[in-house]
Amino acid sequence: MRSLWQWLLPTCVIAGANQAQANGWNMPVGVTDISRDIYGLHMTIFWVCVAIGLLVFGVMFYSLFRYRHSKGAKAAEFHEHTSVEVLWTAIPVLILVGMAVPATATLKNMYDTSEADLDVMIIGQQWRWRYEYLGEDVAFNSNMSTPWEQIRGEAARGEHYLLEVDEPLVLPINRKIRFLMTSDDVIHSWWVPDLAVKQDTIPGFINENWVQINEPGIYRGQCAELCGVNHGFMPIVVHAVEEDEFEIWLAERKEAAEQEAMGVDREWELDELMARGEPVYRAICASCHQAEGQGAPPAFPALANNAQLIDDLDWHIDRIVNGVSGTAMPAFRSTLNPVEIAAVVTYTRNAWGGDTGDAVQPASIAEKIVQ
Amino acid sequence: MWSIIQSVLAALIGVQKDRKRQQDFASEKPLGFIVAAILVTLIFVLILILVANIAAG
Amino acid sequence: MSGGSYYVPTTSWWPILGSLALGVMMVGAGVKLVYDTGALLMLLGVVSIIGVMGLWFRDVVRESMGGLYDSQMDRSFRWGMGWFIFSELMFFAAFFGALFYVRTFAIPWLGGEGEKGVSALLWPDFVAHWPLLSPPDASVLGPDQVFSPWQLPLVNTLILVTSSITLTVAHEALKLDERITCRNWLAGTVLLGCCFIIIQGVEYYEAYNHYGITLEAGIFGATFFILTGFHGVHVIIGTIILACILVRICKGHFSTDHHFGFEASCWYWHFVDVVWVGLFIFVYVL
Amino acid sequence: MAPKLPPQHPLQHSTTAAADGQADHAHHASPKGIMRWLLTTNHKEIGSLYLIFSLIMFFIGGIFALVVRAELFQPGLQLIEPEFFNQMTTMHGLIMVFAAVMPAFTGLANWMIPLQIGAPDMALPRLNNFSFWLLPVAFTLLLSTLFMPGGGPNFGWTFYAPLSTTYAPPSTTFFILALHIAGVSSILGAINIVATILNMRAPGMRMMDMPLFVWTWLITAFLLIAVMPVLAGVITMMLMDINFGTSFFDAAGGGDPVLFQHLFWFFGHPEVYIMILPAFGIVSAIIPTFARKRLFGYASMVYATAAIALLSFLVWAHHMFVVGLPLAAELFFMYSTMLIAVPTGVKVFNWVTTLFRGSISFEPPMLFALAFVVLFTIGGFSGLMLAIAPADFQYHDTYFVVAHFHYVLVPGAIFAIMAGVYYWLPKWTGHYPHERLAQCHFWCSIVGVNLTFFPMHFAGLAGMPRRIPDYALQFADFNLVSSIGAFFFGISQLIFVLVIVLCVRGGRKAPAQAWEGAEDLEWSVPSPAPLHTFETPPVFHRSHHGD
Repeated sequence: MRSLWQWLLPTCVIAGANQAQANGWNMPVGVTDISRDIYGLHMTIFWVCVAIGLLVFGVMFYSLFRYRHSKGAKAAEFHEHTSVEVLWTAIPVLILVGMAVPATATLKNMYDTSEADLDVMIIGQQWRWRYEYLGEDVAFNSNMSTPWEQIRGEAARGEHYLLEVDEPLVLPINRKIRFLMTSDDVIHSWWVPDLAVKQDTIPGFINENWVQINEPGIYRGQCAELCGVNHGFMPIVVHAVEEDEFEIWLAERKEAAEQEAMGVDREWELDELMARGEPVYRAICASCHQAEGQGAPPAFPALANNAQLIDDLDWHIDRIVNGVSGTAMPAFRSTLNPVEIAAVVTYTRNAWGGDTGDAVQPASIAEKIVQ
Repeated sequence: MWSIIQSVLAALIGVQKDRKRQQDFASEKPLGFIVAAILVTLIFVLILILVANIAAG
Repeated sequence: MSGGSYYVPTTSWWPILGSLALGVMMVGAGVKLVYDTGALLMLLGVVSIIGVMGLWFRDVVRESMGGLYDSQMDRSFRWGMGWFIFSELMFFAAFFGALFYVRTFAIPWLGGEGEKGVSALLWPDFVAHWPLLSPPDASVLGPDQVFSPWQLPLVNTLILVTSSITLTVAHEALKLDERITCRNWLAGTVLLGCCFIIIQGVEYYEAYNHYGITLEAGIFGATFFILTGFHGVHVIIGTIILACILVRICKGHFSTDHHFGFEASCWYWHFVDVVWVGLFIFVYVL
Repeated sequence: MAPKLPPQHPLQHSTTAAADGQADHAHHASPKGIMRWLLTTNHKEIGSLYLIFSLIMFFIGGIFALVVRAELFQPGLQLIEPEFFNQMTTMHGLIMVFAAVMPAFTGLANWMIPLQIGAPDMALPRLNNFSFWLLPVAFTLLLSTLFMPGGGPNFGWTFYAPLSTTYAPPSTTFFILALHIAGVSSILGAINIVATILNMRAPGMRMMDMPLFVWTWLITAFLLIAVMPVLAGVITMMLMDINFGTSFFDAAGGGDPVLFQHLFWFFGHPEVYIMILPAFGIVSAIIPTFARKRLFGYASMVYATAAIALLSFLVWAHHMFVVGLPLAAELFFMYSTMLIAVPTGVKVFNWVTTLFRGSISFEPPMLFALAFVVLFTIGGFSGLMLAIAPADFQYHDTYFVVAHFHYVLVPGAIFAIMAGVYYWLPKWTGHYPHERLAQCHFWCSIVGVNLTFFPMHFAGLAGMPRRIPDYALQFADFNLVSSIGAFFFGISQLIFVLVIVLCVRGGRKAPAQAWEGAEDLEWSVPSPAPLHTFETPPVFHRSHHGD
């Protein structure tokens, strides 16, 4: 029975390794040179381990079978053999050196962030990713777009359940892109298996990494470092496109950003703000304060029928602009633009029966942010 | 002195001749071995740091 | 090895009462910190711990005076105390490690030097400098100024070094059975310990009221207070231990060749002394 | 090479010595009933207390794990909220590490070390009882945090700042204080063990005559004394950051969240060896016994243990390969970590060579020990893969890591503890454990363990991060199997309890030397071992390890 198990185990492993790409049982080969190198290292060390394992377990199970007490085996009297011991110390060292050399080369390559064509700042936030294309004036938040009805089992789950976002990170292929990674609150970890990039985002510090994608496509990943309640719900989607397509996309985003910036100075109607505020609320606020503003006390206070919030507009705006230190409420000063903040403040003051009629203007928010 | 270092190095890779070990444990003073072990360990760590730095270029 | 005279106490109330007392103190401390009440509970815990320790040591002293301990037991105490001091050393090593890490890596990186110097993008106005008077975020107020090592800290260094010497003299005197000399030098050591504590208190007063060195004053204040604070606590404990030993000397405990209680407190005091020297160099001078 | 020696006890007069001891102590009129357990200074009673405590905690921690596995049974949130899920993963880890595995080994140490070295008791018996009673206090406090406003610790057993400081629930302060108490317990327990081993050996027993369980515990105790204070230091810094406004782990004030990880793992890596070295000792006792053959390389086992302990201080940042270490640091920690494979390999080769040309029988302790060798080695292989820093960028914080450390800790540490319990139960109770039930326990456990943890390798490689309450659909099959396996494993542990209870109450009587091939000193005292043994030190006549 034991030996059967013993043979089954490696057989399963080998079968698993071979079927890997088809079934998603193994590490993806990925779409960058580095991801391929890593896959190569992974498979090499794996087969080395399998070989050693077969040898060691082979001897072991042979002994267990052959030298059974019940079959009258008599124990031999031998112990300590210096040359054997030297051998089984030296051979593993050589194998390890053999592994360390290619691993070192790959690692050095991974650390070389010089001569990048594009710098992208990746900022982890509870619980979303923010992407800023440095020097391009393009920045946006990327939230999970899987509806909570699916998570709760109230709706059928889609193909990319939990691995879909409202705005993917768009990157050009064949160009070296440097990532600057940081966080606004706790440590997150940005991981896309197909790109073989996993890097922690440390609040207050910046980590560097880089990627050069060989094939266009949509690559999905997740936050890999426990970062609080919704750690499981901050996916990453990278949309790798041809270079000219990327340039068009970037130009569009710049244009849109300029439009939005102009929106700060004009007067907004209540309806307009409400319409703009609802998606912002759903994307940013609802994961803690819940869909109907009912909150989840004591950690996350209710916003609906919150007397203090309705009575004191300045206090309300201050909470959103500057956050509440020592709690999970972050400062949205740099995450949301003035239009978005004005809209979401307006929305929370008028949705769910609040009906204060306040239409908070982006210009007044912009002033507060400058302060 | 050399004998102590030899023993410590042998211990480092987990190999020691029986007779040599009997010899070592016959001497009642462990202090020499402890000092040598600490020194060898320090050198080992320094070598490792050096190798890492050279490899990092 | 001994000939079967190793003393194994039968049963004792002190272990379980001691652990309960420690639990009471910790719960009290937690309630105090989180809900700002429960100081009385904490006090009860502290008093109970002191009480249990007193009774426990009373038993040990009685057994020792009763001749129940042989030389093997003496060695057990020596190993125990030695390894306890090693554990204390590692406790301080954590704090020194934090200090070294911050000074060698974190602050230069935040200021734009070294392999992670790109982090300075987040702190454009920050200049790396130790002692850290202006932390990266302007809303964290750093110290206004730091202590000159050559004033009170130097005085304290001299006091502690002197106290180590006086303690050694007392120990030598005990070995020669010069009880009065031993008592006097030990009393001097206790006095020096008290002086150190008072001066450290003055320094803390100055830190908070004139130097702007507070717990909130960025990483400088944090490392300064955790290192000097825990050291100060150890000096207080050491002084209390020495005071107890002084009482025992006055009562005529200890023989010239059998006085591990005395020696253990010496080891402890020298350890506290050595930590201070490291502290003086790395916290004040460098 | 040693001359051929018939299996023979190193000392002849021990039985009478023990009997004398009992007579001596008749007049001590020790308290009866519960008071006997509360006030005891006897190493055997304290050992039993430790073992019972750890068994209870093993089940509590296990229930937490089953809550986690139940939620992960299928995609979506069905049973618990993510907030509670995080508390369960955290508590499962903390309880298993600090309240189940560590006290179990300390319990075995308490019971067996004095017996194996011929000592009348532990060196400092009252301190011993103090060390034990701190544990129920600490873990009552820790478990009570689950009922506090805002919930218990929810930041994983590694409690990385600032999630565990600025963003933590109020109960974190109590969590820190509870850990302080547990730390005091560990340090004092370890000091006691070191003093016992160094000072209480029977006359004639040299260091290189000590059984390997004693050796591995000596080194473990050294690790404990060296690193538990560092844990105390780092949680003190957390306490200060939370309650006193310091900025150790906050860049705004000049600190660094990564500093927390350096300090934590400087403790944490030796900590994982604290949980495995005594297991090596147990397995190194059991395999020669049931192979009826001397351990192949006693000395190289001792050296390898020491080498592993030494390396454990140099490898901590391999837990931090993706936090953005400088390149040279990354390489240093990769090289040093890979080196650990060498002494670990030496150990495995030694066990296998001991089996080679032995005379092997398969009693329950041996079954667990053999499973240990195979499954721990598999955990070692995945550990070697994790050591390759570039590859770790893909493995890190995935279920591959979860699979790795559970292979090392469940069929590693916990199987070794079970092996030790089956091995020494005859000595403790005077009865053999029920053979059939024990075999049943073994086969259920081994199926359960592999069913639970093997699919996790695949889930991790396929891209499932750890500590998530819900997962994408491609991970569903792996999780389904894992959850079924976990419940099977969990329920089969009830058989273990049954075997122990039956064994305490009765069963086939065991002689002093309960196992044919067993040679160490504990087998020279009667079974069950009388409350007081070796009050007159036995003279240790010869070494069966050395000359």
